[in-house]
Amino acid sequence: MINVALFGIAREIVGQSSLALPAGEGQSVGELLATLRTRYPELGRLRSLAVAVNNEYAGAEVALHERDEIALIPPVSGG
Amino acid sequence: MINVALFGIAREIVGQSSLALPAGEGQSVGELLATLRTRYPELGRLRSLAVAVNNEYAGAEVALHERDEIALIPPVSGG
Amino acid sequence: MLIDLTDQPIDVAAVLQAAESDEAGAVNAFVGTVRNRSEGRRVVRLHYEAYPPMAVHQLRRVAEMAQEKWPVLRQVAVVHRHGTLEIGDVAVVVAVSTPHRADSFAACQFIIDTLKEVVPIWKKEEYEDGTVWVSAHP
Amino acid sequence: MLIDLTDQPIDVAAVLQAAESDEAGAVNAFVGTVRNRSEGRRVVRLHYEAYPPMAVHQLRRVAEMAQEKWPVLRQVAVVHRHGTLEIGDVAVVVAVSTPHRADSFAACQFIIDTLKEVVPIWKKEEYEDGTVWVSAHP
Repeated sequence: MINVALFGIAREIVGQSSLALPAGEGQSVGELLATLRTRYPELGRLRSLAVAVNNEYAGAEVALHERDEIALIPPVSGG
Repeated sequence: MINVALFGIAREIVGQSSLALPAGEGQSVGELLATLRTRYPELGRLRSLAVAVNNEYAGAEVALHERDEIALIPPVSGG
Repeated sequence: MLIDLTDQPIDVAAVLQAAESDEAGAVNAFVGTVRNRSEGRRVVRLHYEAYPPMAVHQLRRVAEMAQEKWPVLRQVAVVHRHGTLEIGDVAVVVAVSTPHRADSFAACQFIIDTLKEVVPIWKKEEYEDGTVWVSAHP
Repeated sequence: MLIDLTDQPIDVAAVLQAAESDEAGAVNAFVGTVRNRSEGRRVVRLHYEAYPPMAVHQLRRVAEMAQEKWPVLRQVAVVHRHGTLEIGDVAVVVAVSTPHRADSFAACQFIIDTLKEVVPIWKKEEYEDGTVWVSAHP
């Protein structure tokens, strides 16, 4: 299983603050995003959607591991 | 008589903080500057030398009057 | 370097003081406060949500990027608040010091601009008749 | 608008607070402090001499020029100190508020740049072996 932390509007769309997914549904960042966009179409309407792995932004090709700290990052608006 | 207030390096060059001049020696800003540069050649070596009349910078053609508040402004360096 | 994410009111003077240096004559500071209007709508208050470990890590990275771009940078201090903020509250303070002033303006602006692009903090504006996650949609 | 020339220590936080506005989310502040070096020489302290009535008048004019160039400017605060200052002392604080941040940086930088060109204040640097009126000669 991989755990995905959810924040802001992504947390509200999914309706919970984290998701546990079978590892097969998100072996890479790109696959994880595809899975989530299919399951929660509203995520696809956001201005952007990124994935962070261990506190760094991760490209689509990055492989995900069970021990990684993974988070879905909707458009940020700090400052 | 016109009174000219002196500041900073101009005050040090002249050796006093104000000068009283017969009105004839400075009927205009340009004439005042010419008089002072002749009398205190070191003033001519400054990067710039301006005259303020009643708190505003004044051009060479501005006429000076006894009641004006007149000051010699060497290169400023505030901030 | 002072980097902090806090749910308590920010002491602006303390952040500026952290950025001062005897070697640097110029301190530039940016203070972001909660406005009472946003795109024509009256804002009642703001809610900032953060992903704390990543937010702190990315704040530090932004400060380090600024130090790489401006090796003259002497001190950098960045403090961001999260939680519920009222109108006029300080949400973020960035303060930097450099020997000469032009660099202090450029480095401070770089930090706040980059912070707004990469630091995982999300702002929800509350109006009298609803809420909106800022910049979430195109 | 807060404009002041003082021979007392400047309360930086008070100047920033004077620049805050509920209508303006962005405050930019520039703080000029006394550096321990200038063009390679060790500075012991600084002496600022001012022509007070004209300095205050010109500070106000610079602030008004900024308000003309940036009509979005909500608040402007400029305080300059004169007299003898030690290393680390604050010599000048400029703080402005605008609805959006880019304007706050540009307006604050305009004010400090213009202040340095027109406000009749003179800085004398004291070194261990003498003094120099800054920028007096070409």
